[in-house]
Amino acid sequence: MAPRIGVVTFPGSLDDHDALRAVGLCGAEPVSLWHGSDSVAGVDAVILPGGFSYGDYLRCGAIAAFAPVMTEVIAAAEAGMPVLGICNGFQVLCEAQLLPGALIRNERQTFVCRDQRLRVASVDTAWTSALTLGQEITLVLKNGEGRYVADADTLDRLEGEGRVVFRYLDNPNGSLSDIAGVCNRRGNVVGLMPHPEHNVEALTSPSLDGRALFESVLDFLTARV
Amino acid sequence: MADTVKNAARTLDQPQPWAELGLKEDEYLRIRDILGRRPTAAELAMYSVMWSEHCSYKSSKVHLRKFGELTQETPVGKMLAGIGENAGVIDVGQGYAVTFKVESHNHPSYVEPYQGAATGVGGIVRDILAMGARPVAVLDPLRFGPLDAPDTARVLPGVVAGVGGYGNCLGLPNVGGEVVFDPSYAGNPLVNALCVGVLRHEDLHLAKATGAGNLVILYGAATGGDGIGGVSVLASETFDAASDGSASGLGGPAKRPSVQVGDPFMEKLLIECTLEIFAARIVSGIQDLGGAGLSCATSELASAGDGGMHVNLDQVPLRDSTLSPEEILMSESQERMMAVVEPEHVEQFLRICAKWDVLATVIGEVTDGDRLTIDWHGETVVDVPPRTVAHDGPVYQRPYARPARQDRIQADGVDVLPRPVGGEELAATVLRLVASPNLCDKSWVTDQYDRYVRGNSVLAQPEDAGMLRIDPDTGLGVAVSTDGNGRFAYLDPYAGAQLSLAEAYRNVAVSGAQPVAITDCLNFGSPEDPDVMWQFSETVEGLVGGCRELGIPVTGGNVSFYNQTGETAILPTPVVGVLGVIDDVSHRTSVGFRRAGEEVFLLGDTRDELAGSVWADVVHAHLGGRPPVLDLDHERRLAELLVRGAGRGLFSSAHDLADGGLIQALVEASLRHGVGVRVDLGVADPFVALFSESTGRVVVSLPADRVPELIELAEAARVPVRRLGVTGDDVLEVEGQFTLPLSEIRAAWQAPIPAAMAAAGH
Amino acid sequence: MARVVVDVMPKPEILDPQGKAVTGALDRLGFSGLTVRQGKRFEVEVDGEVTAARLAEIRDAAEKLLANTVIETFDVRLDQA
Amino acid sequence: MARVVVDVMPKPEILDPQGKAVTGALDRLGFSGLTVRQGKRFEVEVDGEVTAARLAEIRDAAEKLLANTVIETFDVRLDQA
Ligand SMILES: Nc1ncnc2c1ncn2[C@@H]1O[C@H](COP(=O)(O)OP(=O)(O)O)[C@@H](O)[C@H]1O
Ligand SMILES: [Mg+2]
Repeated sequence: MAPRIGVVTFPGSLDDHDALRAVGLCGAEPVSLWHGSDSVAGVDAVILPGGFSYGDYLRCGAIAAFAPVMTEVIAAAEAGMPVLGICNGFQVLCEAQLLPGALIRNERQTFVCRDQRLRVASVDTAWTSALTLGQEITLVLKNGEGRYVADADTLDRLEGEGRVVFRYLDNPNGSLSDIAGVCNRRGNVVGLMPHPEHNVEALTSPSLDGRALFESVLDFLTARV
Repeated sequence: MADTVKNAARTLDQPQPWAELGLKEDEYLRIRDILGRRPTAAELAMYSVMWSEHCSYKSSKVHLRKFGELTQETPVGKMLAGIGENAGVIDVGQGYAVTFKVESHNHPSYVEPYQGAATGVGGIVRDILAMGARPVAVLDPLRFGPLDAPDTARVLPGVVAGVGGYGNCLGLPNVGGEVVFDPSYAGNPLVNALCVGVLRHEDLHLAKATGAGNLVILYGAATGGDGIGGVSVLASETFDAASDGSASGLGGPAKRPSVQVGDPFMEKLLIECTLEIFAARIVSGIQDLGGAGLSCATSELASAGDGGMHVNLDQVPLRDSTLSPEEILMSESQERMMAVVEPEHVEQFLRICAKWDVLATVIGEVTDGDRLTIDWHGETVVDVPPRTVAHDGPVYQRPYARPARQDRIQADGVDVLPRPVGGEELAATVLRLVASPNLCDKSWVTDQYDRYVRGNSVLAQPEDAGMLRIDPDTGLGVAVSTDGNGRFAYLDPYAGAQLSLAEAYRNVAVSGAQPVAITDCLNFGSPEDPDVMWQFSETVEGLVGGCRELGIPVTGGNVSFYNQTGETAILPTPVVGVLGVIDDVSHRTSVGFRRAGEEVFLLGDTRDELAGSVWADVVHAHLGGRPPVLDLDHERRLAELLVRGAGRGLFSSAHDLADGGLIQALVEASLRHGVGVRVDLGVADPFVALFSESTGRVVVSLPADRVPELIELAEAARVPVRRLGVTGDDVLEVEGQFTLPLSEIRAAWQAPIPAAMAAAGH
Repeated sequence: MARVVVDVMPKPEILDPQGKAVTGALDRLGFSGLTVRQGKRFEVEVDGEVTAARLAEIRDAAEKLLANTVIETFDVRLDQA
Repeated sequence: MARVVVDVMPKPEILDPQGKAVTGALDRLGFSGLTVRQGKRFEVEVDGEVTAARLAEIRDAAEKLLANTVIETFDVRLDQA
């Protein structure tokens, strides 16, 4: 039986739809999860999708981090379940303190949508094992608040523990150390600003590089079974 | 104490502020005549706002009627809803229907660029939603004053951030639009927004209140004091005086519309909630709240139904408890909708709203009679025949006449203007034109828009048309393009309208889709100026004639008058949106050269047509003469060829020729993927060949072994075809004239907008 | 160095979507009976002394740039801290 | 009704892109010698009396939700006005 991957819909989520499609295209069973639910319906992995949860009011991801479903997601993540936060989902993971640091307004004060080149900086995670270290990939990037910041100690720790997962090749937003994505110590929780779910179909994407993330977690889940 | 109907009947001679509300004396007398007494304050508010130019189309109605004489069928199917509904709906096959409409939000965007543009997007999206459709994309045709004007540095970034801020937050891909600069838009930016929606045939909803006893539910945001009087003021003759007055601190009471602030998050919830309500099949009528707020929604729903309506205004949830009944009726608070629901479905309706955290309140019911009555604090403050409010407003036959200056303008042609001679001068002209505001790279703007969300954007800017996949299994899709050329329209409004129509039509065909219908936004100066009214009337005639010849209907649109600063009107600017249908989006064609060594051909004829061109503007600051000659039959055959070719996968690329002529098309096709081209112009005058803006032309590239197929298709379609050259290398070479490295062209092309915005601190 | 604080708030009659969202979130977190409006706070470090003229200049700057007076009100004051 | 004000500012060591942009814009407008940091101001209308306990509760709300203490500091006080 194909692994079941849940995608949470918060009020204001936008790319939930695309994440569900990407999950299906890559061979897993997509499961839609509702923010107000107090269970994750027995899924094997969870994706927190992009969008503007709660309008991105207050701070991106801040209000969604307290959604009822997040209690379960946090518990599952701490128990080792693969969790991927994409864009707004990354912001939610930081606000929920499953990942360190924060995402603030882009250096160039505007929203930016572009095809972004990245370097894979870690393949030791549940979501990147199908990539190769140092590989250059292109993913869709689109956000207004994607600038990764953390204090110096945290950055040192991330670098020292190999927890920077993706780096920008031409830093679009002023992120510290060109960081586009990071993971938790165990490598099961990954957050990134670019949108792998938009890079799974030739018809609508500039590349198919997003597939590797979904294939990675499928490998991870099937190997574990 | 509110002014009740009883009170009005008792105090027939009480003076009323009809003039301040923008009504003319005869209009006020007609209201008294209809009611057989003086109107109450609330009734006066409703009539004044609904009879404003913006809501009643009183100056344009007699002209717009001509659109109704056109076919109500498209080349692929029936029109399921047409002019008069919130938006037109057309059958696109496989059980799907598509709705699309363009609207203006010009004046508010000048006053407060961010919120004006944002609420412009919000408004058109609700129109589409109200038809029963899921909104799936937006496009934003924009026009500003000169790029280097100080006020452009205020207006442009605000408008762009507003369009993006609202549309991105709704999860609607932005797949096209325009960015045009001209001094005539300096005090009158044009912010038009187009939304596309998709529905199944059976989901079509109309705005009508039927079935006595059915309940009227207001849902979405609470009502505040936003934009009170906005509708009548924003589109009335007082706008100029008012904004000037308040800006300089002079003049009487500031009539500047109070600004509306948008809440895109609320609108996103409203969309999802409404779609779930549609899916549950529990609405019998629905209407969005836009201009004129509750006045419009109640009177339109009631007059389209089979009975009357009764509303209790005390039930309306308020953000500001001090609002008077007339203010509640006129408020333009955003993100609200009104539904008519059978009693047994109300509970489920409210449950779905609660799920999405959307406030919903029963505020009234459909009644047996034929009156719209509204109560406040237990007394009746409105008792009117709803049709008289919504549809029987004044209709004006405004005088119009061809301005005397028109002959002078047309006689002032381009033949006397010095032209570049020799390769070096031509190359310098190319670099100058690609770096001019109207031809340069627009990605500073478009990179602020999400074009990927929902995963169905098959084509988006900088393609000639946006294209969306509708059905993932069959590949059915639609393409949309908007175009408008105010310079051509100024030279000849009839021809200008048709040229805009033809360009949008061609842009859709170039993508591989069959053009099937149009929507339009007519942006003009004051209708009280006979010159402007003539431009308007010619424009409508032009569109009607054009659509008739192309065999496509007008599904709806919008008119924006009073776009003028003092006595000076903007260039007449009809913006035309064309919708196309494609059976399988994988057959789409895009604009960029794909690989080296492919054959490049020009379809269509080139004539010496440079009046109104970008060259005349940029190099000579000249606007005079006659616009290019249009052959709509040729456009139709050209489109047929393009669609057929695309269906067979014939083209590696196709790009239409418009502003800037052949050279600009070659530049754009080359820069797209960094694949250059070498062309041979033969014996033609190289300047004319490169810079003329003759219409009906397209550049295509294709593999050498498929050239015979192209020739055959072109012969069958009777479209002139001429080999230009071959793709390759990273230069653009015009044999015997010049060779320019793509890097040099790219640098010049990319610089202007970022440089202007950086200089202003953006 | 002296510090001037500029507070910018949405006008009372203008919709404040941010404040609305925060109010709702607080309520869901169990903090009830709180209604929030959200604005901006600018802390302006001023080179040199803050004279009355300097303060007037900052007020001018606030009106021109820091606040959008079409929809916001602002308040300028010397920071006591 | 009583009002509590919560000020939230970016920590000094954290980048403040908005403040930096505003500083630059002020300079271009001719307002020189001003360095700006941009934060948020929340005006909280409190139902009922603002007791010490109520204030502590709001401080808790600020820490939990209104500020992200990874990057921001906050200050809660009863509005004197
Ligand atoms: N305001 C805008 N919003 C979105 N797309 C835009 C906007 N302005 C221009 N574009 C896109 O940029 C591309 C080039 O625009 P333009 O030069 O006006 O094209 P054309 O002349 O072919 O109509 C097109 O894809 C157009 O849709
Ligand atoms: Mg075009």
